[in-house]
Amino acid sequence: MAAKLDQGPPNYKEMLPQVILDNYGKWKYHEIPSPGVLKHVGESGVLYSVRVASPRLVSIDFVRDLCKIADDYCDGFLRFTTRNNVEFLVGDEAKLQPLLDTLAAQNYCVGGTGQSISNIIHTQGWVHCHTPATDASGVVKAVMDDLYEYFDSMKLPAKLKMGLACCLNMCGSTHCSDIGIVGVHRTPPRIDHDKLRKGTEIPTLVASCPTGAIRPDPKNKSVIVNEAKCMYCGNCYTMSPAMEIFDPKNDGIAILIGGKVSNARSAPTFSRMVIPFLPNNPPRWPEVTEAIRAIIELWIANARKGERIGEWVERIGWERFFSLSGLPFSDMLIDDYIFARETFRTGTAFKF
Amino acid sequence: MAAKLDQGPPNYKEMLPQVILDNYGKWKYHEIPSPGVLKHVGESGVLYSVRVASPRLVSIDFVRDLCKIADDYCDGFLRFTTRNNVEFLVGDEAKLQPLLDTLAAQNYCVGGTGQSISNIIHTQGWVHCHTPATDASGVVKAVMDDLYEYFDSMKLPAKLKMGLACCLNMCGSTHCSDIGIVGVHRTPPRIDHDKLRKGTEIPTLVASCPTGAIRPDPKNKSVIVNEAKCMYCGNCYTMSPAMEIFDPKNDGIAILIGGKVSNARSAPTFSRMVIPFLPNNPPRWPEVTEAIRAIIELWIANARKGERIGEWVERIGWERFFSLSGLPFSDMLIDDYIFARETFRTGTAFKF
Amino acid sequence: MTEKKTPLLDELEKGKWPSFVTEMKRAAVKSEAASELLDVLERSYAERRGHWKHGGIVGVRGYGGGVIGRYVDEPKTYPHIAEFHTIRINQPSGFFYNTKTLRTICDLWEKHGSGLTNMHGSTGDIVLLGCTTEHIQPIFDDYSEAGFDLGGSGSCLRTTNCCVGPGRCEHACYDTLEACYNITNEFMDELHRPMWPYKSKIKFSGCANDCTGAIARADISVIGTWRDSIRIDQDAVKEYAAEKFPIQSQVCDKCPTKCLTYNKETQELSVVAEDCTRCLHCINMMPKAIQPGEDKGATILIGGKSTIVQSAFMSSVVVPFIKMDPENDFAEFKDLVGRVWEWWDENGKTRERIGETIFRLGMGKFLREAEIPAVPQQVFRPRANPYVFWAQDELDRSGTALDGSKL
Amino acid sequence: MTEKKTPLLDELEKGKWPSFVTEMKRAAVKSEAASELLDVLERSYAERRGHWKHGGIVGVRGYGGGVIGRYVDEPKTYPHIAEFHTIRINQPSGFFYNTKTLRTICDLWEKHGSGLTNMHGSTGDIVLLGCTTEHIQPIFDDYSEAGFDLGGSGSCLRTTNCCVGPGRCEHACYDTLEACYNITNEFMDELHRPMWPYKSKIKFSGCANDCTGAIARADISVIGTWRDSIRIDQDAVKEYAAEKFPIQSQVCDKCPTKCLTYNKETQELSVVAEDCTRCLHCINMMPKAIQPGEDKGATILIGGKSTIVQSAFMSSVVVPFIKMDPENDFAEFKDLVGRVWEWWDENGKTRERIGETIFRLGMGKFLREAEIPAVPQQVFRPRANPYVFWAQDELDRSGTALDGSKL
Ligand code: SRM
Ligand code: SRM
Ligand code: SRM
Ligand code: SRM
Ligand code: SF4
Ligand code: SF4
Ligand code: SF4
Ligand code: SF4
Ligand code: SF4
Ligand code: SF4
Ligand code: SF4
Ligand code: SF4
Repeated sequence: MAAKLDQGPPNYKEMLPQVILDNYGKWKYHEIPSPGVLKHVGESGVLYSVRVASPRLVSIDFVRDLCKIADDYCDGFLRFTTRNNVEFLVGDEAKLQPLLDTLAAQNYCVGGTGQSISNIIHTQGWVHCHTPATDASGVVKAVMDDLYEYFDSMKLPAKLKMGLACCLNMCGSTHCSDIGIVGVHRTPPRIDHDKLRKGTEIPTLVASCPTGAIRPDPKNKSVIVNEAKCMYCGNCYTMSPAMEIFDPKNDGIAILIGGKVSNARSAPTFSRMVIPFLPNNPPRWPEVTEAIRAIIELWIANARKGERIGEWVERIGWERFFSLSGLPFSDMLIDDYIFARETFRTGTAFKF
Repeated sequence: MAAKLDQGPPNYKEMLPQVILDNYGKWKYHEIPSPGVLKHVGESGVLYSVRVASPRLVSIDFVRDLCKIADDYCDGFLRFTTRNNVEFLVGDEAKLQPLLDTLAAQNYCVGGTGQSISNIIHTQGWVHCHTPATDASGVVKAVMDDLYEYFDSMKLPAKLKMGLACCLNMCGSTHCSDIGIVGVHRTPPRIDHDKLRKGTEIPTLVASCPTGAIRPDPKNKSVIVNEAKCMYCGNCYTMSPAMEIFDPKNDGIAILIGGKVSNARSAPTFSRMVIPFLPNNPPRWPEVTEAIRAIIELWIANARKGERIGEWVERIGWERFFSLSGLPFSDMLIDDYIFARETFRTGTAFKF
Repeated sequence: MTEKKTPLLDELEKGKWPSFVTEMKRAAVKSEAASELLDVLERSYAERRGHWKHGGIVGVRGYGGGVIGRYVDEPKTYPHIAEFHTIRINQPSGFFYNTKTLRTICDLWEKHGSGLTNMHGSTGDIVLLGCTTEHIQPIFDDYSEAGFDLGGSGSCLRTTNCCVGPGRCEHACYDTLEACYNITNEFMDELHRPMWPYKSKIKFSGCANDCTGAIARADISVIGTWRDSIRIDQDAVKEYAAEKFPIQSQVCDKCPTKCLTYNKETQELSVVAEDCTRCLHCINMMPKAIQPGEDKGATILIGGKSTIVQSAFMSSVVVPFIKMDPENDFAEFKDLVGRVWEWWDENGKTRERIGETIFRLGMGKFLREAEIPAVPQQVFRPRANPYVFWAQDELDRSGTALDGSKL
Repeated sequence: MTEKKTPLLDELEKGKWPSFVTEMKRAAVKSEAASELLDVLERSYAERRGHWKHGGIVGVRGYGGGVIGRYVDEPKTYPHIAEFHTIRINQPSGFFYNTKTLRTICDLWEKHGSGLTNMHGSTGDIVLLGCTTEHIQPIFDDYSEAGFDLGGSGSCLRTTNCCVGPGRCEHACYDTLEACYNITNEFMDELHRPMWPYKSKIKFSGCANDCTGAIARADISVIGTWRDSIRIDQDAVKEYAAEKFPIQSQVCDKCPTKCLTYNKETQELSVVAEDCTRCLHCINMMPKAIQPGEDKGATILIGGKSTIVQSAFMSSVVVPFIKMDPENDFAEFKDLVGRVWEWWDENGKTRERIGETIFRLGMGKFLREAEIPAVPQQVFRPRANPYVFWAQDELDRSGTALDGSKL
């Protein structure tokens, strides 16, 4: 049979368990009976969803295992979340506890609901991308191992959403996370002139540099990089394989905090850089896990109930965040890019 | 005797009455016993300052009249304010009432203190500048006549600071006033090619246009204006008299509101455009006086005690300001200049 | 398959969080490619650098995207991953699956690829990670027959994505699952055949909680809302009060517009509906007592994206309220995005996302040309400069001598 | 002098507010120039346009500015204002005058000019409005002998300006009058001989009320503040309470950091000093009870200007606290602005204010090169993008092959 073009994704309607079909659009409210367990009460039925951690980079056997469990307890239905967790959809309350028991027995991690740290949205890293400044899955594993106590409980001041991107393309959601972990380069691209001559459109390459650091070098049929103007974004490398930018000695991780996307209470905001660089120290990135834990502990100790990290910092002021955290401040943290101006303090009301 | 170069301004110390010398830097507090009268209590004495309106554009005889009064009641001392009012400095309480009586008898306007409208910071207009899109003194006179009841009383929700600039150079403080009145052009400059060839450096002229609307026309030894790109700022005219931009049929006034510079409570903010154009209708600019009064009355009716215009509008939201005021909203009020992005509503929390 | 030496990666099998290394090892048991991937990754851990080269052009007949070419930098050392491409499969709305479908995905992938997958990619796709060039077309053919289609890559509409919405959430203000499904099907050509200046994403969130992160991660962010008043069930309020839930401090005090008032005496809540900005906070806090209004729809925001090139943009309001009506085949929305994309296609520069184009050319121009009415909801506040463009043909320019002569 | 026909202007002699038209008429009695000015202005009112031409270069020996050339566009019709230049005279600090001085100003202006003046120009000068070219030097000579000097114009330090400060205000955190006087005298050359990319202004405000509008209207904004705690006189608080002053609602509720607490029982105020941002609100509301702290000085902010060319800028914090010490001749401040101007002079483009230069080149570069330490007080919040410049010579780049070869 010939393949069909443009048939689109499978119809979600075939993927919904009966309790959802019965209550579709008629949910009344929800409760969180225990960490990782959501109880949604509809007009004609109750649905329990059990949220289980996933490393996201999984084998097909992992998925088959999930299917087995879903067949046993969920009439063969499950879903994934926008944060790559798994949710087992239990229509029959009687099956809830047995499911939880099985999950516990098989070492699945149940949690991520309410005032917790859920899975980290992340990317490919050294596993499958060509531009990473760090790994993705490894850093996530190290960080989540360290913070596990906040995944399977709901004792934080508020939800904590983390994102990781392995390069400045920021395929994770690091630009708008409570804590963003971003792989960064720190040295300019190295030009492979031969490679460049072979396959690169020079005008496109020149145009790709956001700071105008690249100029044509007609004599050499190549380009020249003005190192003083380069901020190592790697956009040129995306345009041309001849502009290699990875640098094992100098690549590493920056930490941004305080972003959010929900409109609850306060407007969506971008994350802001508080640590410009931490070294890549695989396999467990101790500098990164420690730095993140310190920020989270500080937040826990100081925030008011219900305050997400950014809301807390905005209330006390970023200058106060730096004095409380002891994180060093430097001109590297001051924006000097296109929208820098809105970050400048145009007033005298600040804390010493 | 030869003139001395660089001797600097007269020493202010020679300009201070005894009560100020006695209490210099040792003022304890102030009160406002009545509109226009400030009572400053120092460690060793009390100073009354009586604030009197000035049209700012005055004759030397006006100044001499002031001197006469200051001699009679103030031991020969007076000052002007940063808003061009006059302040009579009374060291001897016994002279306060007689001074006030004299001022009343001679039709001086006493007021401008506390929760009032003070003088309008303004500029030259048709009286003395070469780029105006409106007059300055005339508009100020018309507006202040209309709002006089708020000058000699203190019944507003808060201080109201107005500024007027007769062109987009904005020599007044219109960009940061509770209400800013700005003269605007609406048609592109008209090039006088002959004049241009005589005295204008073309590259400088081209560079002066913020939107890149001007390009050299080497054939003609002149320039061409791309009318679609021009936003009539008149910067080219500042650079070259050959780029005349005044246009009696189309020049007029824009109204901006909500700016402030004090750091009290909230950070300093720019004024925002709420009316893109009102016609020049001398001698009394009725459209302008009416529009301003309507905004002020709306503020009085709706603001909380102590809320300046911008604070009030920010609390209720600009979308609500437009629905309350009935002022038409259009894409002309949406920023499309360099820092436009920070004005876009990046969230779903708004009022209908 | 030989036993691997991966001392660094092995460290990541320890700890509570599920381990991707364990998963890679499971795949490696069945796939040489997955096995070599472990080797390369171990090497990356030792050397602190990646080993993947730029993607070449690979693809499926009739499609312009959906596959990311990927090659290892030392193909001789790692022959099984010399070609190790990614296939993006368009996921079902809301990431819902029955196990039959999921197993089909697994079986086909076992047949053709590394057996490693991302459930899901951060745009939303089922990401099949690692296959050779010659397998690409057969993979497509097989998945297609099983009812799947490719996701997006390149300068096209990317795979759309939505929150669980009415499938399980009481807050959903429109049918995100159906919208995502219906609209994706409408724009198959845009999704599969790159034709634009750059990529464009749509994410559908059922309410202002924005559980897909649409506002920051999609060029077109469709966020559910309502036009009338939140609905308060006063009996339920009393129950919260009875349970000593801190209504005043946790709900009212945090209402951004302070339009929600709690009367301690009567134990009732009241709202000034016209002041409510539908931020969802009170509803989140007291889902049993407070509900969205009845006149539901969505706010359309445009321009979101991450940091490269011109900085991260949040989407901003373009249409404050639109009905998202399945009966009507989402006609209003489709018509709108059609105009929006057309404008961007005509005006955008290569590798310029629509938010950047709007910023460069001006929101006013965009609104005028895409025929979207200007309303104050589109901005936090009006312009601070007086640099208004005036339509010259609407002015009486009769008094303006164009030759510079005196008037 | 003949009786003028100025029906339009006459309308502006009506009404309560003092009339500039009346003033012009008073001047016109003594001056042909002022009289012709009335004619021209009446014509402007009728025609809705100005009649002044671009200024030519006019000036005083030894000075590069201080005079604005101004010519009417129909010199034959209005011969007495064919040349009608403005002289800017540097005002005394705080606009304080004794009548002797003021009368001298009047007398000299009666001798040489139109008799019309602005008290004061919006930068701060005594603006003498309208004289002929040949009078310029004599005017300067006479005023100079009387103890006056020119103000600024052109690409120089403009006439500085300050609030009344310790002369009459209990809030003043440094001696604005002396600072303005002393510092102006220090920078006479910068003020009188344009040498920079564009104009630069300094305004001195004694506290955060900023009664000179420094933050929005001066490139260098010197705003008084303190480093310790506000001082509260509890007895005076009780007096306010006795007078039923609404302390809670008007003072504490509006404290932006909510660091000020009123105890209704004890009728006492308490402050968490480290959280106070010294906004001055509570001090404004209760000047008898609350005072600034004792460790006083100023915050230096840089970059303010109005809208032309790149938009209006507010000054932003550059040095959070500096002692403004007359004893020490304001050495710290002078040293700082010296470095700031030097940097701008080297880096600024023509007609680029320093705020624009800093924005174009980056705050980080400015701070590093002007040797000003980076502190979090300089920003509302840190950068949202990760585009940090790294000092390459501080990195170990030994592993980075510059020829693109494998590492
Ligand atoms: C399952 C999921 C939607 C999906 O289609 O997959 C989901 C489901 C729910 N979200 Fe969400 N949210 C989900 C991702 C998000 C995201 C996006 C993200 O995580 O990247 C956001 C925006 C995050 C942000 O603002 O940065 C998000 C912001 C919220 C909020 C607002 C939180 C706030 O106060 O700012 C709520 C309200 C609340 O929890 O009180 C919420 C509430 C809910 C509720 C309670 C809605 C309901 O009544 O069913 C659901 C259970 C929440 C819980 O876990 O405690 N959901 N939620 C997503 C679960 C991700 C995960 O595995 O952890
Ligand atoms: C005389 C003058 C200073 C000078 O050196 O000339 C002055 C004098 C005082 N100002 Fe001011 N301010 C003066 C211009 C300003 C300006 C600048 C301006 O008008 O362009 C501002 C900033 C305006 C802004 O924010 O847009 C200004 C913002 C304030 C504020 C803060 C108001 C607020 O709540 O935002 C106060 C505090 C208050 O009044 O409660 C204040 C308070 C005061 C006090 C009470 C200070 C004191 O204790 O002596 C003085 C009497 C105020 C009154 O008139 O009620 N002064 N004051 C200026 C009078 C101008 C006039 O003729 O009307
Ligand atoms: C696979 C995925 C990461 C992941 O592990 O989940 C991914 C992987 C890549 N992204 Fe991405 N992006 C992925 C979601 C995102 C997202 C998140 C989202 O969609 O919500 C973003 C940020 C949101 C946005 O669109 O701005 C994102 C922003 C980028 C960018 C920067 C685009 C920009 O305008 O800011 C690039 C650079 C580019 O397009 O040249 C990029 C480029 C890439 C490339 C194609 C690298 C390249 O230049 O060739 C990566 C291919 C890796 C590979 O080997 O497969 N990727 N990329 C995500 C797609 C999976 C899927 O289809 O479901
Ligand atoms: C006289 C005065 C207005 C007044 O009536 O008070 C004035 C008048 C002129 N200003 Fe101004 N400016 C005056 C204060 C200001 C202020 C207010 C201030 O200093 O607080 C500003 C806004 C603050 C600022 O500096 O940005 C101001 C911003 C401008 C600009 C725009 C500069 C900018 O970078 O934004 C120009 C255009 C230019 O420099 O080419 C300008 C240019 C001019 C010129 C020289 C017009 C020109 O291009 O030749 C005007 C000469 C009029 C004349 O015939 O004398 N004037 N000018 C003020 C100076 C009097 C004095 O010395 O005391
Ligand atoms: S963030 Fe960068 S390195 Fe990571 S997957 Fe995206 S493009 Fe690749
Ligand atoms: S890394 Fe970025 S800034 Fe540096 S040269 Fe390449 S594109 Fe330009
Ligand atoms: S605002 Fe414009 S027209 Fe008015 S004085 Fe300043 S430069 Fe002249
Ligand atoms: S008026 Fe302004 S925008 Fe128009 S051509 Fe002149 S400088 Fe350019
Ligand atoms: S976005 Fe709203 S409707 Fe969708 S899952 Fe989240 S809370 Fe529910
Ligand atoms: S939805 Fe938000 S704004 Fe509306 S009443 Fe609830 S908390 Fe207040
Ligand atoms: S700025 Fe402060 S010190 Fe100066 S006059 Fe105003 S209130 Fe007083
Ligand atoms: S000065 Fe401002 S911040 Fe400080 S206590 Fe007073 S009101 Fe609060």
